[in-house]
Amino acid sequence: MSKKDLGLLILILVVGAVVAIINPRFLLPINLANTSNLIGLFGILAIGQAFVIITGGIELSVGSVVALLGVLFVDFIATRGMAWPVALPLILVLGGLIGLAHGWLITRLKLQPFVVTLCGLLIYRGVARFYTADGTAGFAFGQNFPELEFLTAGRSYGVPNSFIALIVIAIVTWVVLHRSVFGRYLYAIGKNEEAAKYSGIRTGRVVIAAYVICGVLTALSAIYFAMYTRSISPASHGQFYELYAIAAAVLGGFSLRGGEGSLIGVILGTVLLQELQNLVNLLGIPSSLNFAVMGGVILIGVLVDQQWGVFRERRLMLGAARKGAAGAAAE
Amino acid sequence: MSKKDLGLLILILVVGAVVAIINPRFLLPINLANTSNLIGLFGILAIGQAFVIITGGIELSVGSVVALLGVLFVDFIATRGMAWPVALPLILVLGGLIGLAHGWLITRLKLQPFVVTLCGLLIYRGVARFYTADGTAGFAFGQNFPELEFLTAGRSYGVPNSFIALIVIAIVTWVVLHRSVFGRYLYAIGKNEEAAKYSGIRTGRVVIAAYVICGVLTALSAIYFAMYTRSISPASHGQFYELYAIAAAVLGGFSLRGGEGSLIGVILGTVLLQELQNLVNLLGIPSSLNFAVMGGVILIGVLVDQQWGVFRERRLMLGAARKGAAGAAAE
Amino acid sequence: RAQDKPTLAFVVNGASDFWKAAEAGVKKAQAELPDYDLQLKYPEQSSVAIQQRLMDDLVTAGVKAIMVSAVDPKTSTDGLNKIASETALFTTDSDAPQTKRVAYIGSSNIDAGKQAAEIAKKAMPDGGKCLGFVGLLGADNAKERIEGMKEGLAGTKIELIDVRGDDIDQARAKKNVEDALVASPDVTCMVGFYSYNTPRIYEALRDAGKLGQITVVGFDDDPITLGGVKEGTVAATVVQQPFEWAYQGMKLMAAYLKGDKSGVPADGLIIVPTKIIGKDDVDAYAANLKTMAGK
Amino acid sequence: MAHRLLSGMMNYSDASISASTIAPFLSLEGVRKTYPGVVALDGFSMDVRPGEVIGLVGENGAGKSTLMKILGGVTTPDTGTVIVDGVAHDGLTVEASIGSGIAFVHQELNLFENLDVAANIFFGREPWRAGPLKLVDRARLRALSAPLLKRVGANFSADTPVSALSLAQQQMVEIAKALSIEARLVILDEPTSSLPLAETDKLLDVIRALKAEGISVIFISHRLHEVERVADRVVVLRDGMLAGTLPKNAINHDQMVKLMIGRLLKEREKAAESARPPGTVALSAKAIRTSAYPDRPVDLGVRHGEILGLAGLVGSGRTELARVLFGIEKALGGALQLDGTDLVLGSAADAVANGIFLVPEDRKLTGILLDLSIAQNISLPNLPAHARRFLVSASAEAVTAEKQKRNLGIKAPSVATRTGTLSGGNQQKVVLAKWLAMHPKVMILDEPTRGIDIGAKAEIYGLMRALADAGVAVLMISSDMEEVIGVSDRIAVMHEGQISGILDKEQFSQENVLLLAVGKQPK
Ligand SMILES: Nc1ncnc2c1ncn2[C@@H]1O[C@H](COP(=O)(O)OP(=O)(O)OP(=O)(O)O)[C@@H](O)[C@H]1O
Ligand SMILES: Nc1ncnc2c1ncn2[C@@H]1O[C@H](COP(=O)(O)OP(=O)(O)OP(=O)(O)O)[C@@H](O)[C@H]1O
Ligand SMILES: [Mg+2]
Ligand SMILES: [Mg+2]
Repeated sequence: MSKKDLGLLILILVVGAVVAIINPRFLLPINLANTSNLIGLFGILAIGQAFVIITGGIELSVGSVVALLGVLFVDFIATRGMAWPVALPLILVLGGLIGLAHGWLITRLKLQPFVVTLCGLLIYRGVARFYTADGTAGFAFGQNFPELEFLTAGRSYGVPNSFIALIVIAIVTWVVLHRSVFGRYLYAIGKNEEAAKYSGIRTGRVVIAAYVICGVLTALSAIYFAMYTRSISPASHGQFYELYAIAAAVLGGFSLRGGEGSLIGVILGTVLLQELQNLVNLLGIPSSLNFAVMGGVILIGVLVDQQWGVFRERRLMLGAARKGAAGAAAE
Repeated sequence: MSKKDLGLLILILVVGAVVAIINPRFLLPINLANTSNLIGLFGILAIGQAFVIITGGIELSVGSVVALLGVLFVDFIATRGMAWPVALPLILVLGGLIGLAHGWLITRLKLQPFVVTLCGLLIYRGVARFYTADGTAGFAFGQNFPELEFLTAGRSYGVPNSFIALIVIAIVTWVVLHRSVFGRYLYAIGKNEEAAKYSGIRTGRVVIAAYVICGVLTALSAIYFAMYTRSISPASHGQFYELYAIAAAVLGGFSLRGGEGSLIGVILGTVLLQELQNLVNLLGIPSSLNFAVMGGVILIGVLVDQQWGVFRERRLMLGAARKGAAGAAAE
Repeated sequence: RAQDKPTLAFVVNGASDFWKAAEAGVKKAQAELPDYDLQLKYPEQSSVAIQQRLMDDLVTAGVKAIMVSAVDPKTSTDGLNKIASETALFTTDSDAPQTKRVAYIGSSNIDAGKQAAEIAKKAMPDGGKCLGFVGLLGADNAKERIEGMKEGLAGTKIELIDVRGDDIDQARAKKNVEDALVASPDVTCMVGFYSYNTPRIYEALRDAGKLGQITVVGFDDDPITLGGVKEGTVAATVVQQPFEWAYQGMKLMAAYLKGDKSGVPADGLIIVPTKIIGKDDVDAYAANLKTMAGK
Repeated sequence: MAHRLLSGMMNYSDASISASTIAPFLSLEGVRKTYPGVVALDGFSMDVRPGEVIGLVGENGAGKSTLMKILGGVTTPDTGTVIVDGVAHDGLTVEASIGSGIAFVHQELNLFENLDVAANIFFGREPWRAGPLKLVDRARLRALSAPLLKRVGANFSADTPVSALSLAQQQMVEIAKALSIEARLVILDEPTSSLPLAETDKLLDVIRALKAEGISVIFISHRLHEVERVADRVVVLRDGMLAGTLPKNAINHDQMVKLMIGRLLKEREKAAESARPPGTVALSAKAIRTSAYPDRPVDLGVRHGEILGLAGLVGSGRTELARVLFGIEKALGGALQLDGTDLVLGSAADAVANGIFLVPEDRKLTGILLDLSIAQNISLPNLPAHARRFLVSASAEAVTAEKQKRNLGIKAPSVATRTGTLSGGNQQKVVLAKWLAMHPKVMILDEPTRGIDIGAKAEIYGLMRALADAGVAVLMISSDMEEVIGVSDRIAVMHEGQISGILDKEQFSQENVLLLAVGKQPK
């Protein structure tokens, strides 16, 4: 765990401690379970986003994809009677295809990631709204899918299964990002795509793969969100979720210039954001301040991290200078 | 006017012609006036955004600033009885201060523009909502400010004054961007900040100035928007306006990597976006598709521009090759 | 095409299932008004500027009369008057009495809030603490319903202690309920002020195993809400009748355009009262909904 | 601003007075600069007198660029003083440096691709018309730029966008920029590293002209013969310390080398003779057309076991050809063959898979990843070989990197050092190392010794020869005439996008190469 991640962890613990002192109910198992459920949902989104941000890209269509695929999933299983073990992989494939399209436009047609995914943000939401004619997609009263609901919204030994899914995904993606050849390529491309190309890396394919991974993870989390809210109004569902995902990654030390950031960081970033939302409710802070609290904490977090970095660098330099001077005197 | 801008202009005219054929009411003076009023409002926003994008930055808090300053402006003149000739410059100064804060955080504390302005997006909206306790800021029945209303929502010879304001601002900023020393520094910093620093430019100040200009123009447009809607619910007012502004700039040929783009382009981009919105309403396209149409057109526009560039380059080369071959044969 | 028949438009305040019933009402009116072209329009976002623009464009497109559920009627006087000066303007859902609108057709949100209080009083004769959930705390309809409910509860032992907003984010709506269960264990009743809030309350309670232990007061007729009412886990719900607004409204506008102004009362208010749907009425109501939607 | 006053009083037009009697324009005293793990400068002192040309030489990483960055105000020293016109500073800022009349051509180019040449030359000092908006006086800008461009021998106009210029042409713009300042000291940090002969000669003339105007010049180069030709005094840096100063009459190649590396090089920077007869053609280009010269087909073949030099003037299309041979860019026409079989390259990855490697000319942009460590850079093109079941093995990477570090003498605290902190020359060695760690069939080197010191040059020539002797086909693009003639087995010369001729060993001469380079027949 890097110094950066450690700092974030301490921040999370300190905020948690303060909240627990003010309102001890914060530590009730049920509250922790509720919050970790949302950490699971948003964490999966944020990991997907992280794969794209590492390459120096950005995926702004996340929220709209969550709406579109959520609508489709609910519609497939609730209205069209598709079996969920068919619908689920189908939705994941659709997510992958969306990622593929974005990656293709970005690498082959050389469009900017911001532009491509901004258009995606607009288009997918439009399509979702058109699909339901601006209505809501939801389950009828009493419509149940016991296995699916257990997997998505259920708990095992009190731990939400969505959180367990996040942990599994995090472990796998940690290995992929930090230990695998593919992960190294991602970082290299994020740092300097041109140089990576000159080293014989098929940068186009690697970048496309990153967008596909992001698409699949987004699709997965779209299913989780759909099963959590059980009802989706495509005009508003998932709005701003891309900002949550990006914010989690940035808090976790990712640079939007690419090539920087750790998986543990993005998970901790998600945890902090959800902890803040929980805090607003538990401490009875007006809900209108929800956004302001989130923005303020991100800003402070990033600022402290940045200033801490500057401070450490300066100390290192001074140390080097002093050691050098001592060495020179000894000669 | 560059080739790129010309292409955009042609696109605007072609789309306009098609719409006019299907529904001739498109050309009614009242419709053109309504649309050009909105072009004025969004155009001022987009020009502000352009100044920031040129430097390789981004300003995501635009929508929230429009909400916050709009709320304050209406509150000052409608509720607190401040004279509008006092309130108006005060709001512009506040906009400038917000820009100053962003620029300072970005240049002095070396935070990423995306992060700073994302936090701004969250914080300002939260503050605006808190300020009105999630209520609406608006004018009481019969409350009138004839001069202010003439300036902001009135028309001269049938032309909306907001559109005239845009034209004036566009001319001044065109000169600044494309002919002045400051403009040249902006382009240079956008391309290679390090090199600009080595040339003895105080890059920090130049970048801060860009954010301040953006802030002031955003504040101005916040006032226009406030006088247009005459009512501001801070939870939703101005939402996504940053995306409109960025989209206009990108359509107009700006690169989010900085250092590229022309002022005429950003205006044409705004015109196209507003024309599209008008079209959706006039042709009776379901409004749920509004976003999808906008996203689709931006994507196609950027794509055509990009492919056109590739095609022209290739034709140029082939032309040269043929000429060369002919020359060789003649020898 | 559109030009040969006069067009009447019904402009809603945002995309929501609530307006699906209005769509059905428009459809039924259309069948009875073959000489008119009836449209129902959703603005792409719930914002004053976007709705204003939509109406401007409709006027440009030659619409003869507009019935609007204004996003923010209180402060949109000038904008609405501008429309009223160019075409016949009617309001629905929430009124804008200071404007030059011809008439208002809809229910009273204050009364709806009072009816919610009735439900609570009936379900909790011994009193209790209520927590409300709503999408936009600042919106007029939310404020009026809350106000009405507080009025209705005045003097009883039931108290509405807080209302949490979620900005129409359903995930947050559900989490708000979950958090409330944790933060305020003494709450005995929950009120869902927007149509989707009641189903989210229902689900959160079900997940927490507290269905039946906490009194749920609902608004509107989401299928889950009606299911809950039938099951007995939702005390009752207050329903508006957007179908009637649209159906009656369209016919009123058509008549008005023909010069028949008899349908417009002197005060310009046509109130379609809200109804309480309890366990006993729910089947009939649901059946009626189905026939209205033509399913 | 005391030094401003002093400078006004100084009369430095009479350069005829013996240099040593004139007060120095600038001096450095006890300058020390450390980076984490490295002492870049260690108590270094020197003076610069008006109208003096100082040649500054030293091995890669000796601290030359660091020293110049201190003068340019880009970095500040840990200790020590910079004295300008008798006023002592702890460190200069960029503004103070420019204000004192110091013009600086950085080792790494600093141009704005989105502006034209004239805007770049006068960047930060644009002539502007009076008025609140400070409008750029574009006519004057162009008028002022034209003579400067002529002076450096540029063949392009002032309104060319910089993005359309080759690296060498960009370097000319940088020099023109330095000349445009009313400078009293011009610092040139390896200005000739990518300049061919004719342009280099022009530059040396420019330096002499500056000297005649009483302007001082600090000239850094690894091409010692250039230093010999132009310097009044040579200052030699070694490991951040002053290794010695050579007065005009003592400047010669061997002396400089001795001070730089502490011994004499036995053989001058030259590759050994080929140990084997050339083999069959490895990589051949048949009627290849590139985007730089779409109408000019190139035919060229590199044989196994030979070093084929590729010479030519600036912009003759060599880099473009190399990019096509490496698959980075698609050929507009023609065909490639590797060992007699047709070869289609869709990307650099295809070239690498076929054993065709390229050491590009722009190392900062394309050669290495400055943010990765030495070991990570070296393993990057061959990562699967350093991995077990998709997982990268850091120890395997370190083993490979250590070996290369030893073989090439890369000067760095460890293989985990970030390459961005290495000196230019050492960075170049890392680029080479990453390919040497694999098994090249064809090795293309674009300006391989750009910015590399004399000792390392000899090593690299040795490495190239060893590669050739092992049967590798080596294609070496170079603008350094001595290098081309000294190292190659055959020399192909390009002129405006076409091979104008190929010289065999017995035809080698500077004159022949130059004749072919301008499109004439050799003697
Ligand atoms: N920013 C930096 N961080 C850490 N170390 C640095 C940095 N810049 C330079 N160094 C180190 O300082 C030493 C001197 O570097 P410098 O660039 O001055 O060498 P140089 O003489 O110009 O070499 P070359 O001929 O290769 O350009 C080198 O060991 C280099 O690794
Ligand atoms: N990106 C580019 N855009 C436009 N023109 C270019 C570009 N790169 C190179 N050129 C032009 O192509 C021609 C060939 O350039 P190239 O770099 O291949 O030449 P070279 O022989 O390697 O010369 P140099 O010594 O300058 O590297 C030059 O005229 C150059 O200006
Ligand atoms: Mg150097
Ligand atoms: Mg070259």
